[in-house]
Amino acid sequence: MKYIIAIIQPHKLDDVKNALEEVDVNLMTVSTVLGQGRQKGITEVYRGAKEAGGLLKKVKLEIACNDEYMEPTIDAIIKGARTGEVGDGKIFVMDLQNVVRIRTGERGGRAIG
Amino acid sequence: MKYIIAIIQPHKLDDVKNALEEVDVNLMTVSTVLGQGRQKGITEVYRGAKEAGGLLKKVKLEIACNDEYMEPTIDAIIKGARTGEVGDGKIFVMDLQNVVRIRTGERGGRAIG
Amino acid sequence: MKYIIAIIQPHKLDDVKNALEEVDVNLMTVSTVLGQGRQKGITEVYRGAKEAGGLLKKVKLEIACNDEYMEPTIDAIIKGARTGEVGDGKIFVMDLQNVVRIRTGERGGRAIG
Amino acid sequence: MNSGDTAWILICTALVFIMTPGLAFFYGGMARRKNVLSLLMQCFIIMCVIGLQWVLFGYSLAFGPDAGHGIIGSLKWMGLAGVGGAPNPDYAGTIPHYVFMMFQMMFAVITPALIVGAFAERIKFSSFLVFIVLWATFVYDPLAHWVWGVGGWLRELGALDFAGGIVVHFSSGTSALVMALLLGKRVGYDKHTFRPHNVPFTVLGAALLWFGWFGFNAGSALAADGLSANAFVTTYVAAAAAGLTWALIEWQQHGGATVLGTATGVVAGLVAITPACGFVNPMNAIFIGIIVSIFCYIAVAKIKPLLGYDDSLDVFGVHGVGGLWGTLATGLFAETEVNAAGADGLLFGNVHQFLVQCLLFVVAGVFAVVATWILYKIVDATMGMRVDVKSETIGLDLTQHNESAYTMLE
Amino acid sequence: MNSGDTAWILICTALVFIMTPGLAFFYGGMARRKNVLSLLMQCFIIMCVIGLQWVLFGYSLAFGPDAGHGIIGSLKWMGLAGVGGAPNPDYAGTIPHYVFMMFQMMFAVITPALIVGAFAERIKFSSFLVFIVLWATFVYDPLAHWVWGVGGWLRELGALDFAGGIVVHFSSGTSALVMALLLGKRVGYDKHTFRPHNVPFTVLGAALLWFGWFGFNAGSALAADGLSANAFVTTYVAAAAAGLTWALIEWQQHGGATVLGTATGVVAGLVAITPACGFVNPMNAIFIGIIVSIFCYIAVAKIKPLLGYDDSLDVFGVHGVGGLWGTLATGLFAETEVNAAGADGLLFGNVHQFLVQCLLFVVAGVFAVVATWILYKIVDATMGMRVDVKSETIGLDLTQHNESAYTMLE
Amino acid sequence: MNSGDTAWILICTALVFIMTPGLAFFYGGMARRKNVLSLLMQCFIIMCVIGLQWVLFGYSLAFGPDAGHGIIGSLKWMGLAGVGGAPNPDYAGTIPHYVFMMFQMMFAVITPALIVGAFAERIKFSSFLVFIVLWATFVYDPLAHWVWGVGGWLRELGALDFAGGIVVHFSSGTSALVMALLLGKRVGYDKHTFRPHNVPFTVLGAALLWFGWFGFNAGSALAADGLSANAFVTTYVAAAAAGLTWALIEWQQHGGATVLGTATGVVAGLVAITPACGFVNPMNAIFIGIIVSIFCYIAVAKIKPLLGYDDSLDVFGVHGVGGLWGTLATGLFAETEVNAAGADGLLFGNVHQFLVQCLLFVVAGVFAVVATWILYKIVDATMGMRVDVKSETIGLDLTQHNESAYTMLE
Ligand SMILES: Nc1ncnc2c1ncn2[C@@H]1O[C@H](COP(=O)(O)OP(=O)(O)O)[C@@H](O)[C@H]1O
Ligand SMILES: Nc1ncnc2c1ncn2[C@@H]1O[C@H](COP(=O)(O)OP(=O)(O)O)[C@@H](O)[C@H]1O
Ligand SMILES: Nc1ncnc2c1ncn2[C@@H]1O[C@H](COP(=O)(O)OP(=O)(O)O)[C@@H](O)[C@H]1O
Repeated sequence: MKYIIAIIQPHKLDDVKNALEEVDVNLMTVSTVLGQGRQKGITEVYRGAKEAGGLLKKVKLEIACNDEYMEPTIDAIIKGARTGEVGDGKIFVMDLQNVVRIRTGERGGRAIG
Repeated sequence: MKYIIAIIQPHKLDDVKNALEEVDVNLMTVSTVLGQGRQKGITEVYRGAKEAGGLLKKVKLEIACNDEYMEPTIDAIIKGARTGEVGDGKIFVMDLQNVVRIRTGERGGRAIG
Repeated sequence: MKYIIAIIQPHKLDDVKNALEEVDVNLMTVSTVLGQGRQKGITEVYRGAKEAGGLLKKVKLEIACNDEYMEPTIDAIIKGARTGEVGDGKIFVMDLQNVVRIRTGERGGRAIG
Repeated sequence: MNSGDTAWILICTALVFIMTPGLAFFYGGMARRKNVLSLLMQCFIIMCVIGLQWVLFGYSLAFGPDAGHGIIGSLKWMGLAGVGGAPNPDYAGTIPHYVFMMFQMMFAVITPALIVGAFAERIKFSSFLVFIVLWATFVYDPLAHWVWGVGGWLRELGALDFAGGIVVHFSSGTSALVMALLLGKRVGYDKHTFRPHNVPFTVLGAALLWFGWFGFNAGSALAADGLSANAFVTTYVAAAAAGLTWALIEWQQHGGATVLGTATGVVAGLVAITPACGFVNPMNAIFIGIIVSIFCYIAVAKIKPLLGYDDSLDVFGVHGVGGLWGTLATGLFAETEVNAAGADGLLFGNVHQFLVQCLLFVVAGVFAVVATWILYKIVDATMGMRVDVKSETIGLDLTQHNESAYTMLE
Repeated sequence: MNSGDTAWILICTALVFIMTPGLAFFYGGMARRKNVLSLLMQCFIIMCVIGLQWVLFGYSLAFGPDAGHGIIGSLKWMGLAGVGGAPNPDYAGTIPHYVFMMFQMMFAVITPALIVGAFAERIKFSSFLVFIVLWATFVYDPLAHWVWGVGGWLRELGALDFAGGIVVHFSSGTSALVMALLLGKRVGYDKHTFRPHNVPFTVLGAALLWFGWFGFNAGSALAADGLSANAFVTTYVAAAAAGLTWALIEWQQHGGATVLGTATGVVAGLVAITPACGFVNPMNAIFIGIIVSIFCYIAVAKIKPLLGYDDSLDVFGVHGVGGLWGTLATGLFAETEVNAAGADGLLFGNVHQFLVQCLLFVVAGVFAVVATWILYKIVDATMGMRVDVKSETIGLDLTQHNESAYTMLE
Repeated sequence: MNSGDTAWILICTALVFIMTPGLAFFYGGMARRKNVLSLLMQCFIIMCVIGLQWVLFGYSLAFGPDAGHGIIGSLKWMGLAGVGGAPNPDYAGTIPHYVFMMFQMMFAVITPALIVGAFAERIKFSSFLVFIVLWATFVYDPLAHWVWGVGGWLRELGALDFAGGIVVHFSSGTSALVMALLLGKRVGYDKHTFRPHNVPFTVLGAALLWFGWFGFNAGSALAADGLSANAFVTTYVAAAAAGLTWALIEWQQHGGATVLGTATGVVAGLVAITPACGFVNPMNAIFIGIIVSIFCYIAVAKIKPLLGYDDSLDVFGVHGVGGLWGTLATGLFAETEVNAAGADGLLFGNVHQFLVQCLLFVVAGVFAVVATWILYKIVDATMGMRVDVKSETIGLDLTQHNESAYTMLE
């Protein structure tokens, strides 16, 4: 099983969710984060004091899936999130050792969906 | 060592914390996330425009622990978070290669607690 | 490749970012979390009702890096975040199996930076 | 007719108007994030519904020509029949009758809104709406008639309530207690403290309340004169003394003063001075303010946890207790030197007035408790008063109103 | 000069003043987090710029001595020449001319601010600024002159608009529609609903609007008397009826009433009663309020999605439609019994007045549409009206104003 | 006694009242999330404590019968002895003395609250409380007596300060600078910019300040007449001109105008017109507004970073510099044509008045600096003025007040 973390542009969330739905990935956890990457931040000004805003708003997706779902999931995220401009984001894949569904106590691949 | 991520219902946080305390797990990191799962979201209405609210508020726990603490931790989370209804959440377990305590520079199992 | 998660004191973020920059680590994802650790929380009072505030505001950094960057990254975080007092935080290191740059579709070590 | 008095009461009406939104924020900030809109909504819909109830028949019930024995007004002024731009000298000879009616409407609106804090975070919206209209009609309107209406029996007895310590605050406070007891505690109440989700909103609400209260109290003189000036001064200093006292109590108890506590103290001071503001002098007003915070603090921080009822936002502890103390204090500190149309209190040798004030609160208390209990039982039996546990857990904003206060992903 | 009237109109001016910040929060709360400051800024800069335009020449264009044929005021009062502390009996004989001028300034300020809701989240700030000054000068000032200025041609025809149903709301509402159509939809508009980022701010804004509207409407009597009392009452009850109606419609449609909808209904009610408040009685005001919510709800929730234009915060649906209905309703329900200086409406046997009201909205509508279209084209051709897609995606706060509303890491 | 004037000053008192909560939000929004409640609390407790100080002895010190040589009022009016519902013709013959006293109280309350911005985010609450009472007693009360009290020595010299440019703004601004210098910078001040945690709150605060300022300035005429109308107009246009000017400066400097800057400019304009509003005409008021933003912008964005002191929320840069310019501008632009009870300024041929204004600010400046320095040293030596580094890092809300503004997990 894999634990996939994706950092995407906030306004792309709906597109990514749609693309994931098409490949039957419906479970995920979403949060707001700030990203520092190659994309340039916008300088903010407060009463004349400039602050180079290095951090940009991003959305983070976390998706646990069985191994065979990994590639379709990655492809769907790319499909939904890509604009071709710097700042589109990254996908990180980690190994997932175990999953437990709290409601039933089920473990492993059966608990993931 | 393991890195445990649990997604639970927000109002269960206190119960989970209590259950964890009973098994001597006192260190954790908590945040708010939005989850899309089997639990149905509630449709919101803004000036007549309906929006199927697919995302529900959840709380995310992150707990790093030594291997022998894994099972008690999982059990405690289940004990505290379970209501038996859809939406109770999931526990994800990953392998943790190393831990460093910033204050002392200690590493590994000794740094975890 | 490694996926490094660091929990630090909020007011140390700028110092850590500077320290990371010195070792050429410029990409990261940042978020706000609440931490329960050895550091004592502050009791809050609402109309006479006391609430032992177990949770303290922390900042979470997530950094994906190639293996050879791991040690410099850890050292830089320690350098920037350390005050010597309880609550300075922890660094967690996990194995990262793959990275994808959404913009280009590049994978692996080349996509990380 | 006097244009200065008219200008003053018109603006006072607007000032009392803004108190209900102020109350909405005062309460909304103390609620949990998932329930803030339900509180704003309850206050807003009260502004709509009770405003209409008032012009359609409420005003006539409360202030209309007495229907007999000082029990209730007749329906002669239904739909504002006979109420117009000309003054009604029975109530206020120098301002249009419409203005007096509107000024009183704002009192009729805010009173049920005060109760909202007691059943916050767990009431069913439809039942709430029915209940509140019944309460306004069967509790507020009669009580207002008894104390303020021409021919009202408590007014005839000489009861003093300058701006509504009994009619507004004690009545809503005791009704709130009944509601809290009957509805039961919120899920999780025993396990942990519910923290206010947005204290600045509560402070904003307190500021708007204080601001509007000048209209509430000083406007009750129904003229721009020395008496309204006295009410203005006493209103300010009582609130200031109570706010400071609450802060000092907290400091002594917990080693630090909160702004939530200070704001609560200010509101308690405003409540206590409400019945007294046009009868007492400023120095006694300070004393009234100091004492009310002591009483209310004990009620909120000591007695409530002891008895274990869940008056979510402390309506009884602040408005019930504060209104009671203010009413008694009026019986103690009233001076004809301040207001010749009033009376002297106990401290100025008039035991009678103090006894009348005691009668006033006993009558109002018994009436409000019994009537609220009956109305609750009727609505609960027919519609069900409380939401189910799941809705309560998810929050009233989503389950009762299909909306959420803040976006999270942005 | 009358100090009571002066006191009243001074405070009414302050009340109308606070409506523009109220509007800023009403709109700002409905925007997305990344655009809230752009809305606050647009309202704030309008308060600055149009205030200056008004004293420099706008007031003279609108209310100055007629330049001929009732088309526009002359520039004789430029820079407030001849305007001072003494009353001008042509407009208001009992208050300083300065006070009348300031009271009217607040109307001139809020009217363009209303339009802001239509082009929210996608307009270029510099172009907005130029456009809004042109609009105030070439649309608002002439229209105000026609309807309210001494010698204005619509005023001469007997058109009734007590506090600005046409001059303020219908004019801004139709102009808003033109702007929304010409600017096009926001990026992503077809894909998903944009949720309000902070509903409590919107409720706060609605409360401040309602509060200030008492000054807007009751102040338009220009005296503290029975007529201003009538306007005060009708303003309240129309808003209350409209708020409740909107809530009930939502309940029927979606099984729950939102506070956003209730607040929207309240605003619609306030809009509709604006032209009528000093001419109709309270019971008819309730009727006007009920109907306006039905019309506006249909416009906002049914017609807008059908036609597919993106009037971001529903300026046309609320102010355009509401102002139109209010103007017609004035022609239906006006009574000389309420206001001898007014006229009787259709229901009191006066067909003529109803036809005049129809002429009024046709003229105002055509004029506003054409003039706004021309101004848009000019500004768009020279400066470009809309920001590029990237700026829109990032948000106007950062790209137009270099600031962000809330910190995230703290 | 005149009911119109009374109505006006009563409501102006309420308007000035709401300025302090407005200021609390203006400041609170600019603070970091962990300190917002400390700022709200400081403003709220000032409203309580200084209100009490004022009725107990402050009013007597400032406005009571002169104790000799125009240096200070006697204690004859302690506890409001001799102050009541009848007018005091020495100050205002047409309104109750109570009303004048309350109106002045609001000034006494907001002045120390202004200073709060200078020591924000690092002061110990207990020491703050002691300091602020001392400051009100030993700086504000004497200064108010000198400039406004009957027999006050600067008043006798003919110094003009219509609504408090010197007494309120310059005095608090210079004291703020002293505090900022003595307390030292906030931890981390040199490393990074502290961003405002909630700009909408700051805008809300600015709106409430502007709203209340009409009472502040136009109320200082102490009547509802042509003079108050003049003050109302000049107040609006100076603020508008200053807001626009600040926005344009930012645009020129950074390619974009912020709403924070515009709001700051508006406040600067309001400060500058305060001493002048009842003496100058509207066109000169616009000029005063334009210039003040230039001066204040330079002070805040250029001089402060250069000198490196940490006046957290720019009290000196806005109120100190703005109050100074307004006082001098009064000496330049005052006209007896606007206010016969005033004087002509330099531009109308009266050099003397300009010199008196210079004397006024020199005296007030030296007095405020020296007195604040002494009071600071006393409090710092006995109680310690600044919190320790750890408390500052965690934030004052938790460490000084045991509460936090917003919940995070919900
Ligand atoms: N090595 C990394 N570790 C953690 N987060 C990263 C890393 N690289 C990128 N990110 C996240 O992805 C976001 C987008 O990256 P960026 O470099 O701006 O664009 P691109 O992926 O197109 O090169 C960043 O804002 C950051 O949140
Ligand atoms: N495969 C997954 N990947 C990421 N998050 C998940 C996954 N499955 C569940 N979650 C998280 O757990 C929450 C609860 O899941 P849900 O399916 O609603 O209930 P249950 O676990 O009872 O079936 C979801 O809202 C989501 O945040
Ligand atoms: N085992 C753990 N699992 C998850 N988070 C942890 C763990 N240990 C510490 N943390 C996080 O690190 C923060 C700092 O830890 P704490 O024990 O207070 O300080 P120190 O690291 O100096 O002993 C905690 O608030 C928590 O967020």
